[in-house]
Amino acid sequence: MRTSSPYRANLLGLAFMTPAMVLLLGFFFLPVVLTSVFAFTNMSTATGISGGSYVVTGNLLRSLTDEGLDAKTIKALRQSSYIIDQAGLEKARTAGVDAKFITEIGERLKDRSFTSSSAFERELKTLPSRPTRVRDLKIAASAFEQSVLNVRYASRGEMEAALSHMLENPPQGAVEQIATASYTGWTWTTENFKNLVIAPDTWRIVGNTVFYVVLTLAFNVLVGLFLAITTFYLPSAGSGFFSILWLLPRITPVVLYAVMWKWFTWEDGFVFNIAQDLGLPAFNYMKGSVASAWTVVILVNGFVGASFGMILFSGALKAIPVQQLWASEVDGASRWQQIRYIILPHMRWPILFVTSYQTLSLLSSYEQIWLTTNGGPGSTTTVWALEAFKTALNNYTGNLQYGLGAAMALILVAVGLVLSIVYLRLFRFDEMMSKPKIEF
Amino acid sequence: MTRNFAAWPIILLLTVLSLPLFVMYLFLLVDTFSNTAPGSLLPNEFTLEHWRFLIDPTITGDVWKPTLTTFLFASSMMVIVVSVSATAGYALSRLALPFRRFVLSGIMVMHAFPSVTLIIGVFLVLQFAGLYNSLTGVILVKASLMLPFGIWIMKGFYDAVPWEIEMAGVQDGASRFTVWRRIILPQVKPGLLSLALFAFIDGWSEYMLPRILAPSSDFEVLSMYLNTVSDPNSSTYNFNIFKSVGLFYTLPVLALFVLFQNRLMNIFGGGTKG
Amino acid sequence: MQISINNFTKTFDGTPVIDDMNLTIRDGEMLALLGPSGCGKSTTLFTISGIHRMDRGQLMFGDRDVSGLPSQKRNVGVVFQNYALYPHMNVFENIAFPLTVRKDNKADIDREVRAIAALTHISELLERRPGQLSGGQQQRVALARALVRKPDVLLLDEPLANLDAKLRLEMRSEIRRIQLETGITAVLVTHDQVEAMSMCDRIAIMKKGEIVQIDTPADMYSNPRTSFVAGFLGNPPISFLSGIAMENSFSVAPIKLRVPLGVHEGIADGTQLKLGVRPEHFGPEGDIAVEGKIAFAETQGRENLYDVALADGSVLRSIQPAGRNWALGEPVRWFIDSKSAFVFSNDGQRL
Amino acid sequence: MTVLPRFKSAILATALLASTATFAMAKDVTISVWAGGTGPTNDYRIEAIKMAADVVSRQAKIRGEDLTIKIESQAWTGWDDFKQAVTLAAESGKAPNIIVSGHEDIGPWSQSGLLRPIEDYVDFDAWPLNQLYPNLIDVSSYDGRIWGIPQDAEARPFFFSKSHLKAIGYSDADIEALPAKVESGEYTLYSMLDDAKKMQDAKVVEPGKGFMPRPNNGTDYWQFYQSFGGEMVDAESGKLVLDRQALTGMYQFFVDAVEKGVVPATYLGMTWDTWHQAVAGDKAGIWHGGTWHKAEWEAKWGLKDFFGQMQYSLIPAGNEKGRANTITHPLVYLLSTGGSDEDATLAAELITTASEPYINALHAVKSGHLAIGSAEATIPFYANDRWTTVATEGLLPKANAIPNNSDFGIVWKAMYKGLEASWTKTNSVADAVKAVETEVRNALGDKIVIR
Repeated sequence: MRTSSPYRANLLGLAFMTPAMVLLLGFFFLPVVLTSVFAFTNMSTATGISGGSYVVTGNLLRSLTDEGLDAKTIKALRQSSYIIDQAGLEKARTAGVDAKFITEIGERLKDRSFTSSSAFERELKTLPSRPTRVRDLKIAASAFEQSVLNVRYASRGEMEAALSHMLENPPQGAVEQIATASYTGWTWTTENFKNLVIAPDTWRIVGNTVFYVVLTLAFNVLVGLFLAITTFYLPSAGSGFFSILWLLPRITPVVLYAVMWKWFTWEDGFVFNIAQDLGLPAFNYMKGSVASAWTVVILVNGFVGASFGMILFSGALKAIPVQQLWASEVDGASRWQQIRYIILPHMRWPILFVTSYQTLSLLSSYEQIWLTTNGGPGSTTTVWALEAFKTALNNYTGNLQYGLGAAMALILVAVGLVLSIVYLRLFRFDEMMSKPKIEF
Repeated sequence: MTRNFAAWPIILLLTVLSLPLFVMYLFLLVDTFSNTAPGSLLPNEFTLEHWRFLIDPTITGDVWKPTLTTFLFASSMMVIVVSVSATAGYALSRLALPFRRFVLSGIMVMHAFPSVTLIIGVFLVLQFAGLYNSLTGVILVKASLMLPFGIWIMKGFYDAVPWEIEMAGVQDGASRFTVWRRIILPQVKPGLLSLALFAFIDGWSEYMLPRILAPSSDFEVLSMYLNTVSDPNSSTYNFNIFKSVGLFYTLPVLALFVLFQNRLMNIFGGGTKG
Repeated sequence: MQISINNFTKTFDGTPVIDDMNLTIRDGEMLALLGPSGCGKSTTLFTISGIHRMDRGQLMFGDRDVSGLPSQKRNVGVVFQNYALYPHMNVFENIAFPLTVRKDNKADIDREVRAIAALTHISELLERRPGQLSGGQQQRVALARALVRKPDVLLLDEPLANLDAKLRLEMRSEIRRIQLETGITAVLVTHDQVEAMSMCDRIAIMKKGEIVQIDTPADMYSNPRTSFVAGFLGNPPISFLSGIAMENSFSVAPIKLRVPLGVHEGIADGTQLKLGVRPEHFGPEGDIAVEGKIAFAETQGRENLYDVALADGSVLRSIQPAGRNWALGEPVRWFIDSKSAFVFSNDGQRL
Repeated sequence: MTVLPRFKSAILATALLASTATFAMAKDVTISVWAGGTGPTNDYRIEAIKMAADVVSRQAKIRGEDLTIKIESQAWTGWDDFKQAVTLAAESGKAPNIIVSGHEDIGPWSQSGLLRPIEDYVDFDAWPLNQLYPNLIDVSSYDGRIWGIPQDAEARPFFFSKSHLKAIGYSDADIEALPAKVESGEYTLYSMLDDAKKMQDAKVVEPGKGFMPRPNNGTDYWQFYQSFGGEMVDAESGKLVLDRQALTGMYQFFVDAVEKGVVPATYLGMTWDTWHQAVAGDKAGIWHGGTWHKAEWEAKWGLKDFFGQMQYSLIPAGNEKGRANTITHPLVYLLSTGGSDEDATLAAELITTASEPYINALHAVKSGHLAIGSAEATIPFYANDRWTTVATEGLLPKANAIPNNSDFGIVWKAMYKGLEASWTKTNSVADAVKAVETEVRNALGDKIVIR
């Protein structure tokens, strides 16, 4: 008599899943986690991603003064001097400075002090065995420097030690305060989300995004449906031509596709020339007016997406039993009636599927917009994903705000997640999940 | 089946709707072989000069190295996507796994995910792995981004293979691996082929990922190359040359597409139910 | 090889399918698992084959406990309902597959395959693909593939369901022939009682996960243990009358029918009973008269089939040799052969 | 949080190890140079380093060392791609040795530890660095340290089409006097709008081409902010400044320009080639650009007689609070923290050598940029070029630069967003200013003074 659970992890299954899981965890899951983490930081170009170091700078001292740090401490921190002592000579030796040069420094400059680097360096240059390279001279000079100013410390501990060494009897908490302020890396914050909510821009971009998704989606579904149905009725040579033509945008590399649209809508482009010949307003349609820019954006994306609908709808059409169509023709149904009463009812699920699938991919798409209108004119055609991308990775001023960008991406992730779950419910995901039938 | 209705209004509407595409692709082809006087629509001379970039690297820079890189990129990514999807799709379709439901719905969600917006996260992962600015890194990322799609498609194809064939294999004494390898895999060949085509075309066209994750000129792919050529600020800027480069870039994809059109149309042959 | 299933229990998603089943299949016999769909017969078959795992219980092949072994280690041949031939391999490769995965040498494989092909009469089809074969030929290939590695037991899952009527007859005897020639222990799953009766040494009738009765076909027919078994076997099927016990008789008061209970004396008056009358035991000859009208008549050539509606609306079925043909609506006074009628309690148990 | 620095240091360590290894093996050193905003006319940004490499290796040979320097270069035509590549590469420890970028990047990049202060590697008392213009050195400094060596300088003047000015009644003398009138504040931005309108009315330029400002984001727009009295930095505290009034004046100016019809509401985002074609082809009335554009116009856009076709001036004042001004936006050679100290030392030497007047003048003249040092201005090759000379003398001394501040990018981004919004009329001027204020206040808090 034995008892056993019918479902056991299959070793082969685990082995088969491992590569996929590794890749998905690495490049999907981990990035999502990192994005969620970054969303709560003020990470930017200036703070760096990998963490910062501790450095006291002139500007920092100025802002510390504003914060009310006492003048004496500030002054002590600001001072930078060069003292030629035994410790300095030792330091120079470990830094690899030429031994002869060190000896000369020790002999000739011992116990002298300088207040500026240039003065000290000028003095060093007079020594007979001074190094030929400027850098070696600077290295030698820096060994004698007595300052925390502009020195980068990797850890807080080192910074505090250096501060304590520099400052005699610092006021209570001053060392900690300075060390905290001197950190150059990122810190935790929820400001990103707060700022997004406050910024009036946010809502305009949300509006743009909704507008873009809804219209493009409508174009995709309607045109996809239209194409599927018409090519279904056309003789095969004609339908073949049109389906190839409409599939082209999908397989054309996006860079080329974008520039083809430029050629089509640009100043001196195709439409421009025709419009001019016809006496119609001719301008750069891609960027010349808000309405035409939106039209272009929606067409550019719509033409790519329509083929997706077309493929799925065509498949669904072919699955309709031909007898039903014949029967309806015998009954005298007109083409329109046939579409309305026989074909469309069969299309309910494909339409729903295309709609949900495309909503998600449109929400996160920005490549085409970026390469065509680039969100312009002004920022009238900027959508959420594009703005997130620009904020985080691509802007002219070069100050990439990873934290803010991540927060924007995270919002997109959240919206996508919610929509996906709704869709999974809608498509009765459970029914797609039959259990393995072989139980061993 | 065109008895109860006249076909021409539909064809007319279809033609009008398709006109922009038709014009764009027609001129893409025509312009590469001809010159057109400024302000005019129709070309006035036939020429091959726009194709000289193929042999003369001084025009737009060497085109063959990016072509090779692109091929390397697209084909390695294709191999990864197809092999990983072929195994994972089978496991999810047929094998008992812990958290199978969860994994499957997770993949379903990722399938339609704003993956590219996570690029900073991806960058960090690559950096940790020491793969930033390397072709390997971009290939892995691109392949991973395509995996949910691939796994889902392959699962669909596997689902369509009758269980009995698999059971028969097991009864015949073959291990599950042998069954997969010798019996099931041949059944999903059409799926593998469509996925391979899709992956290759997708990899061939990829622009964003190489640009961001491997900006070094050593790994320049054709999309980046084309983008440089298309930069109106460059002194070599010439629209017809750009179109020639663009056509050259698209030709392999077009060829695959024409050859395997039906396969591509059948990518959802395994059934995206609903 | 004798197969025994002890205390087998199986649940799918919390729904019990098989509950504490015991079954022994004798060495060399062909046993039919017969029952309506969903009765658990296929589950039993797939449990023997190693596709399904037992929730509880024990499966013995001879002295060997195979409960925990996967299919690959059980040496079982299975013929599937849709044959499950490998579409990308030709017939030879299909049949050879079990041997190639066992890594037999080429010459042996070739010999074995040809031998089994000869046995199943498909020697001339070896180069074809499954798609180019008729249903009967596919069936033979499936059999050959199942038998080629000399399994301990042959399992047949509705092997005839996908064949047309004529082929079905042919394959019925073919399968039996091959089974007898090889002397292999076989289990046939079917919902068709004719198949079960004609092909098997014994039949196990299943209902809702339990074996109701296990017997030879003849015994089962003449001595059904429940009304379910009685109803399942026989074509045209048995008909039932509902009544009560009254003075050691089965009585249907409204039509004044009384059938003596004979050996089953001592049943309290008023107990609800059922009387099962096979069509061949109701007709112009017999001992208990019943009046009714012909409600349905069907000519089958050698025999005619009648439904006789009684006054209270119940119906008795009858089969009569062709000759004297009764017309629809004709009133008749026929007789039940009371000694051959089965009396069941209201819950279906044979008394 | 603790994992990240460890990773970074691990990567750095490996990078260091790897680079020292190559250095030790042979005297084969590879120095990588990345430059942004670099097209065919300004290829000397990288070429100069290659020439310097040649010089330095010759010097080494004469000294008896066998040093081969390989220069690995990569140029980006745009800025956003380039900055993205540099930052990401630096994060993963793969930054190039030498970066050629705008001076404003010094702020954020030095804070994040991406840069080595170049003053630790070169001697500013020695040739050729001792002849650099001090204001350019200031521009290359941040927080009291010199981080980069100026690579070029320029001014961003206003240009007028002489023929179109004549068409609306300007005499030759009037045209000659125009720059002075601009500088004195007599001729304001609004006078300019009137003239542009007149040109359009006179049908010498098409509607919407009377005034053609820079088609996309750039330092140039800060000039208009200055025209209306704006300051970018508080001289006393060193903090960033946002002047609401100046911002309002500037936004309003462009809205007025749109309303006058001299520039379209959807102007921003136009491509450069359309712009070049119009201004070089004498299709535009008045525009502003950079001193280097002259070279491009001549090389690519068919401009023959620059001085005959165009007049130039400072950016006019917008109102009495503002002043006529121009901004210089020098590019600088920067030393990244990537690679070994030895490599950085060599890279610094290359930069120093590339700053030699004869070498830098090649870039200046070819690309229409201005000299970086007093000695360079006297080199005949440079001094004989009429445009560089007049620009160096007439414009450069009046030029100021945008601040090097790690947070300036945020203000800049907000300013341009507001400009786009008000220009395209998606927002009223007041709302746009308010939005900018909200954004910078949220992002920077008391690190910015809002006036």
